[in-house]
Amino acid sequence: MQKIGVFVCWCGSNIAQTVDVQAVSDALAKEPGVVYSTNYQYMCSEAGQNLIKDAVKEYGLTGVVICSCSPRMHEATFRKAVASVGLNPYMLEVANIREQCSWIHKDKEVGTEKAIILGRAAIAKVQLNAPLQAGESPVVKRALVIGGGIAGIQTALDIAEAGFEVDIVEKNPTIGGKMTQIDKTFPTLDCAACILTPKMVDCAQNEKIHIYSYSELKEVKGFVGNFSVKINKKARYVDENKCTGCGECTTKCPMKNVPNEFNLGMDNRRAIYIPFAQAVPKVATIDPNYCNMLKNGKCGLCAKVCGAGAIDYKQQDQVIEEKYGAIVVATGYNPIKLDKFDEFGYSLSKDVITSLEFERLTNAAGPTSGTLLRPSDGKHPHTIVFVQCVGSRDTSGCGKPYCSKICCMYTAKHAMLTREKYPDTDVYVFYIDVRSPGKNYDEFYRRAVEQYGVHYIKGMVGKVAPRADGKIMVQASDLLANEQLHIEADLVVLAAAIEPDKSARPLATMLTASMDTNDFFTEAHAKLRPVESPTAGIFLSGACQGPKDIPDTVSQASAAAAKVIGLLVKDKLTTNPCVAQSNELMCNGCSSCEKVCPYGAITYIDKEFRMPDRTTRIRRVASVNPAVCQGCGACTVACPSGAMDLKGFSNSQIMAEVDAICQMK
Amino acid sequence: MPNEVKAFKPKIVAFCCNWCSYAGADLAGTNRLAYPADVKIIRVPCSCRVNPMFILRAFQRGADGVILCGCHPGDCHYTTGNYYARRRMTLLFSMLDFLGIEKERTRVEWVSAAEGAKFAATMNDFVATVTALGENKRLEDLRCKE
Amino acid sequence: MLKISLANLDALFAAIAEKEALYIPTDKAGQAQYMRYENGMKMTDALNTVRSAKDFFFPQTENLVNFKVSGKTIEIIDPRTEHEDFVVFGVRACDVRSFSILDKVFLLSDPVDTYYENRRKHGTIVSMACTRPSETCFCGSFGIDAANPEGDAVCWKTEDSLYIQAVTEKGEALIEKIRPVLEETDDSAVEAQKAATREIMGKLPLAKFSTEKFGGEVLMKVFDSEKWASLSEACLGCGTCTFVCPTCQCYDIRDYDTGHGIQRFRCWDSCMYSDFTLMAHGNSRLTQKERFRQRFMHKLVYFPANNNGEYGCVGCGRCLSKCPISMNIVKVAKSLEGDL
Amino acid sequence: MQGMMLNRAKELLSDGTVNRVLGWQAGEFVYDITPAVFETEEELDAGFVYNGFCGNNLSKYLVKETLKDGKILVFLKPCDTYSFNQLLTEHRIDREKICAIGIPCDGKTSGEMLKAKGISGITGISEDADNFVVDTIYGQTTVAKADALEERCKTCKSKKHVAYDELLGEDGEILDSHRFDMVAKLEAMTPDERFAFWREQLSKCIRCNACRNVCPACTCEQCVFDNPKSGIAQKAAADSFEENMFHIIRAFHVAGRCTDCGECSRVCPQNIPLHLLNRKFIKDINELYGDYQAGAEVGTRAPLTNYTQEDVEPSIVYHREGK
Amino acid sequence: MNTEALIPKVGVVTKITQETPDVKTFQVVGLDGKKVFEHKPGQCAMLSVPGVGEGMFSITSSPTNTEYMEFSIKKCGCVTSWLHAMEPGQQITIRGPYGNGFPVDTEFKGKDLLVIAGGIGLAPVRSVINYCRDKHEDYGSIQVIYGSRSKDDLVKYQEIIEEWENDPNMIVNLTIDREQEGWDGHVGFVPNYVKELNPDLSKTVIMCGPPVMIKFTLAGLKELGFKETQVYTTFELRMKCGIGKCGRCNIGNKYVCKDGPVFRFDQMDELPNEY
Repeated sequence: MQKIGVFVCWCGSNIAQTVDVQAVSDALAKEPGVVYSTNYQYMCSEAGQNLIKDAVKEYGLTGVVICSCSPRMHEATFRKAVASVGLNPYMLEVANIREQCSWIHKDKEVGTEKAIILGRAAIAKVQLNAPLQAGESPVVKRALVIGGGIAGIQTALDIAEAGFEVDIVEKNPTIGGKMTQIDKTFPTLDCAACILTPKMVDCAQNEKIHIYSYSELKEVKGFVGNFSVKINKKARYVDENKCTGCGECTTKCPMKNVPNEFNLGMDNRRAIYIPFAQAVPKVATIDPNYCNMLKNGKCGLCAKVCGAGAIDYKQQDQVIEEKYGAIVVATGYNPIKLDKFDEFGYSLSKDVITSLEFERLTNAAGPTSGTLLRPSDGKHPHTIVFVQCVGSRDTSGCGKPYCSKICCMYTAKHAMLTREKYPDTDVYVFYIDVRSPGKNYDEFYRRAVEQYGVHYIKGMVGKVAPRADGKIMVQASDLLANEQLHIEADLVVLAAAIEPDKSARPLATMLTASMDTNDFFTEAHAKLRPVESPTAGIFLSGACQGPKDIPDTVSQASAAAAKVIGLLVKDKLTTNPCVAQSNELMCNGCSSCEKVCPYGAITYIDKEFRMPDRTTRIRRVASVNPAVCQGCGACTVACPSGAMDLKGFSNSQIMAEVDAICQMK
Repeated sequence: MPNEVKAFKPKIVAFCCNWCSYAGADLAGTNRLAYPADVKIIRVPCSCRVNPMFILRAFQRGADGVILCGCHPGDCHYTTGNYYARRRMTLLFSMLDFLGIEKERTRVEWVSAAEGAKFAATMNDFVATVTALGENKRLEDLRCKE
Repeated sequence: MLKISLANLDALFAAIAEKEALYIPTDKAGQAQYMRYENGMKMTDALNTVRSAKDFFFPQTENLVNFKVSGKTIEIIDPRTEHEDFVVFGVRACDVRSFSILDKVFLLSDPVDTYYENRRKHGTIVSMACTRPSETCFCGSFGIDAANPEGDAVCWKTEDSLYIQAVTEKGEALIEKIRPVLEETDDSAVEAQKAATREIMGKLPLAKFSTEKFGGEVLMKVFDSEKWASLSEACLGCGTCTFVCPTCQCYDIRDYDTGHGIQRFRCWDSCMYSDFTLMAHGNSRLTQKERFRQRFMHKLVYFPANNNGEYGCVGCGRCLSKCPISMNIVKVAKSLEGDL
Repeated sequence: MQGMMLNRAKELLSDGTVNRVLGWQAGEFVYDITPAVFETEEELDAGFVYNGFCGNNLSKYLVKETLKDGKILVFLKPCDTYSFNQLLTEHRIDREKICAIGIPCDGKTSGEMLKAKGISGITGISEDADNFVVDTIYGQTTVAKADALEERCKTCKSKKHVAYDELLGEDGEILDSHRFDMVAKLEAMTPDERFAFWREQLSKCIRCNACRNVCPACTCEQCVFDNPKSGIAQKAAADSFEENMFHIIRAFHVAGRCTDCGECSRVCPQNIPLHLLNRKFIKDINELYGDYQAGAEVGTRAPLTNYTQEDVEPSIVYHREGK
Repeated sequence: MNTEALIPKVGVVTKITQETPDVKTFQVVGLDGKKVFEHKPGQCAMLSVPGVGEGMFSITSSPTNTEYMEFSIKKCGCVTSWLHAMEPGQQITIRGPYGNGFPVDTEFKGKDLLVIAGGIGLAPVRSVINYCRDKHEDYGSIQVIYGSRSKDDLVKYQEIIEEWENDPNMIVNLTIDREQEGWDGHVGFVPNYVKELNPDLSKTVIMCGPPVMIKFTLAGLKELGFKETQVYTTFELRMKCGIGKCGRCNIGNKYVCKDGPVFRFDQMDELPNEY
């Protein structure tokens, strides 16, 4: 039984006008456990707060009920007040008699009666309140960024800038990501490499940043502020510390016909390779699928030519364990595979290419050294057709239901650049809609149409059919002119939809971070917490959260960094005390709660119990990590045995409120 | 008024999630949008906190209607809470209907923090529906009646 | 001996119901149960009701006392009103005997349970002789004559008539009230039926079943038997056996807050439930084996030890047909008697 | 079949694969079978039985049996295997300690079912392919098996075993069982009729807890109805509300986890068709969220611990006339 | 005997004394300010807080106290928590007395008594002690061996040191489990202390305390040469409804509510070990 004080606020006349505050405080004084009940003009004022504090001291109150405005308004104020005189702040409840009573009822009798009932419910709840302590958990001052593309790089640089250690895990031999493959960037048309590679170098040189390239995550345990991560550093058979990146080996290796993924397979590299000239780290990697020495034990040429003695055919995968306070996911995207889109002839002709391949064909470091040549015969194309929305906004099931967002702009860029460099080329763009919101985007697109004479045609391409003579027949409909078009093209460029990297889903499982049905990571709140995962301590950067162009990616990357810095700057995290709690004696270990927890806050432990008949028994029971639980209560209802309860909103507290409200009196 | 039958005033329990619907109810208050005093709100962190036991308990103790309000699907503060609540309540309400208990006595409504007007309108409508149904006699505990 | 033709049974029931509340076993919701008689209600053909007739005197829940609490004061209210007179019609011999067993607990052992007493005083038992006992019947093992039951008045149902005879004053008073619908007859038909029933009883599979080896004198021997473990192994710990049993009378007392007062009520409890003996000091019967043993020890050993050898079982066979795992007093007794 | 089972059980006992056998033990009257754990071949010879009356679903016993040392052999009828999988999914039993043998089942009956046909004084029962021949002290009666089966067997959902280590006899198929017909019939009634139906049925409840204690989905360490701290603990249904409450909450707690084994209705001493409540949930789940059979596979996510963004709104209940 | 066995009377808690951190003593009288009923030493009463439940408690005060009844109650469950939270003036309900009580008028007459208690186990035996003190002409000497976890956990400490220790007819031996500042008395567990003190074999023993203490003390007493027929204990914690009908309190065929709660150990030999 608590000793409860009731404090009814007039809120000037806001409450007192339609609620007889005196009658309310008198009626509530008679409730069991109430030892003091009063009313005052402004409870939230300093004088009002003092009134509360004094009563707590004088009457030795163990529970306080404030009948006032919404708890969303002043609960924190009142909790602070009672805490200042030694009462646990969670021994206070607010009955909302302003927003939910005096302001909506005109009749004073009605308002007064309702206020009394709301007060009773709060009293009934306080009877069952228990003092709660906000827990604390230490914060490891180190962040992990998964993915070394522009998103990961920007996030890492910003975090490092703030003075915290950051590790980047990149599955490829170099950081840089998709942006390294892009030629120019819209809407300013500056060269991607020129703006990206300095950032890559910054990363490599920043002493706060450690890059684990050619590495992947193996295991993640722990929770916000205190993750333990195992990173698998794949064997690259080259000692990173010794390799000088001279590239001698990559010219001597006899295995010459390895498809070069950097150029999307449009040319070849060797079995030992450095992805591109500005790679970071600039060290060679041996591709074990092609290296004769690794496969058959014959060759060893690279070791012979390596002056630094960096080649190590015996190198093994290495598992690194590290602790982090925060994890940023920046796993990026990939264009979808186009094998389901035969109507566009991607697999039928070398001259039907994706936009990313087009980037490589126009890039000075690409397979054609920047000259736009047809992949099939190396001739200049004179008619180029760009097809938009290939696999995007596709509800047929073959593609993706969403808009890939970046295609409109890069296609405009491609069309414009082609017309600029090769004015004799006819450029057609088939589109459903042109989406160009963004600073200077629409101007950019209009320039393509108006200044560069790109033929923008609203309509879908029905069929792309390569002809024996090397021409590609493009059948399409012009919706505005309402006519069928047949274009003889030399090159067809498909704006393939983009999708999250395949590594994202297993990663999400490891991180207990939620994903949507398209495998994009879900943000904690679509509007208000766009760079956080619902799982505390996991942050989202770049296209892993949804399709993004570079400016958006970089802003989100910096935003995620800001959130991470905000977390790492704390020495300890104060945890929400209103969290779920499992009564191990009653828990069945059935996993129902774990399945509905959006935060991965519930784990299972095998615990030994003494049975009533004095034997012992090991049972699997749920255990809630209070640092991770956010207190939604989903688990409490999923739990059939009632072992799971929510502090501050316990089953018995809510039922006491129900009883008090329904009680006939 | 000696012979006048006292008008039936239903007892309505409204469970409101802290982040959307409770805030929506506050907004209704701020905008002075009236709804009957028969509605009493219980604040819960999320619609998924509402156990079917609470709803039955309310009826046991004399409630004539129970309404659950939460964030719109997709907007849950805890991302997924209202999705679970949606399934649970759908099945529970269907079961109550199966037992012959008036299904109109239970309702789920998604009310955002900005929808003060919707909150008031929902409550007005629900109170009217329950008033029309009259006293809850099928899911009552006679001991709790006076 | 009085009789009434079966075709006229409605008239008999109506005559009783006119004077007192009448309960008869009838078919309702797919099974035989006692219901308050309403016009046109037919008596069941089933051998017996699923629930025993003990409810009439020891209902599953009953309000003992009410409290009104305000501030620091308590007001105690006895919720009882004078119980109406009632007649329970068609009680089988086994169930009639169960009342005398319940009497030993509630009436004959200090202090008297006034709730039980109140109902018992106002109830008149009209029993019904059996004609078609079942293989699960073993009332004979406890000296009960299914052909000639005890009760305030006894009935015999033949193919065409119902014969009735008063046994006690209460029974005579009842028959007096309904005398107009009855006609006088000799008892030859009844005697013939008794003989026939007794012959059938002798042929029942459990006719030879006996519990006579059990009693207070073998208390420790039975208690310490190693067979309890395997006998109780499959027990689900449900209360079916205890709740269908006409002689089980364990109860719990609980408080219920109605929102406008406290009701203290008594409800049936079962020694098979794991929390039954959970009391201030902990739980004295921790395993299902101990709880299972308690139930049968009580019926076969403790009760006779305290009641001149009378067993706490009437052989109605309900637990034989209703136990979810078909474990019952017959199996237990047969299994244990070998050790004695 | 009984012979095959007995032989296999003895083999596995004698070669040390298992140290106990969970099966059925003969009783007094052919039909009163008790689940039992046999530890020796002698015990098996003395009491092991498998016939048309072995209705008990043995899977729940594994919860306590797998806490003991050693491996136990269990015989599982097709429908029992669903419960078995569900218990595995919920980590309630230890698969390592179980040797599961699937056995065929052509439907079970019980003494109660025969008695409901007016048969009394049973002294012996024999069975052929289609009939039970019942000897009673009042004469002999023949009952068609199809007629005498438990309701759950008449609407059997599956003769297919979804889990076993070995199988005796042939495996069957998943059946199109019309098991929801009665639910549909109730749905088609008016609310008043449904209310009357359930009041009549549930008012018979004596709160013996047999339905709960036999239920393979009810394996809670402590049931909310037994826990004074839950706020809803009750021992007897002191009011019709509590009868409703108990059965609604029980059905809700097993919703999506109930395999529809029908044990609840089989054991109810008051013959309340409790399985209809569970089937109502199953039917709703199937219709609203896609077909789901609890226990069909190990490790599936129960419908109530799952969701899709496109799930129907609770208001569908107002619009589904007759459902 | 009360004819309405299950309907309680209203009692008023007139005084509450904090005995130890978790034990309080409650003085209870009827609405008329007098004792609600008379009792024998060792008998119990059913106290209840309506809405919370009933609980059986031994009556700590002696029947010779004509003004009120006392209950020393340890906080351990729902009902006791509510009792502990009460303020004087609060009404509760009370029914009783229940149980057989100690055989003060028969077997104890003229005997030297040895009372052994542990912790809250003093509550039931205090009524015997004070009864026999008040009627000292009928009894021999009284020796009390009482132990608790610490000095602060000794129930009725003031009474013990102020009254009992000054009673020429009494010997009081106190012990606590562990050394404690401000305690110069004996330290050690009760069973060992009993053996150390080696009491006279002629004494009649009354024992109450936690089960472990009972077990080892009984064994110790037997070692010293005491017979089971000399030793009494009380099982009042096994009482539930108080009238021997609810079906819980039986140990074998004996009902603690009616045949007990006071048993002589030789009686227990004939009963199953279910206590």
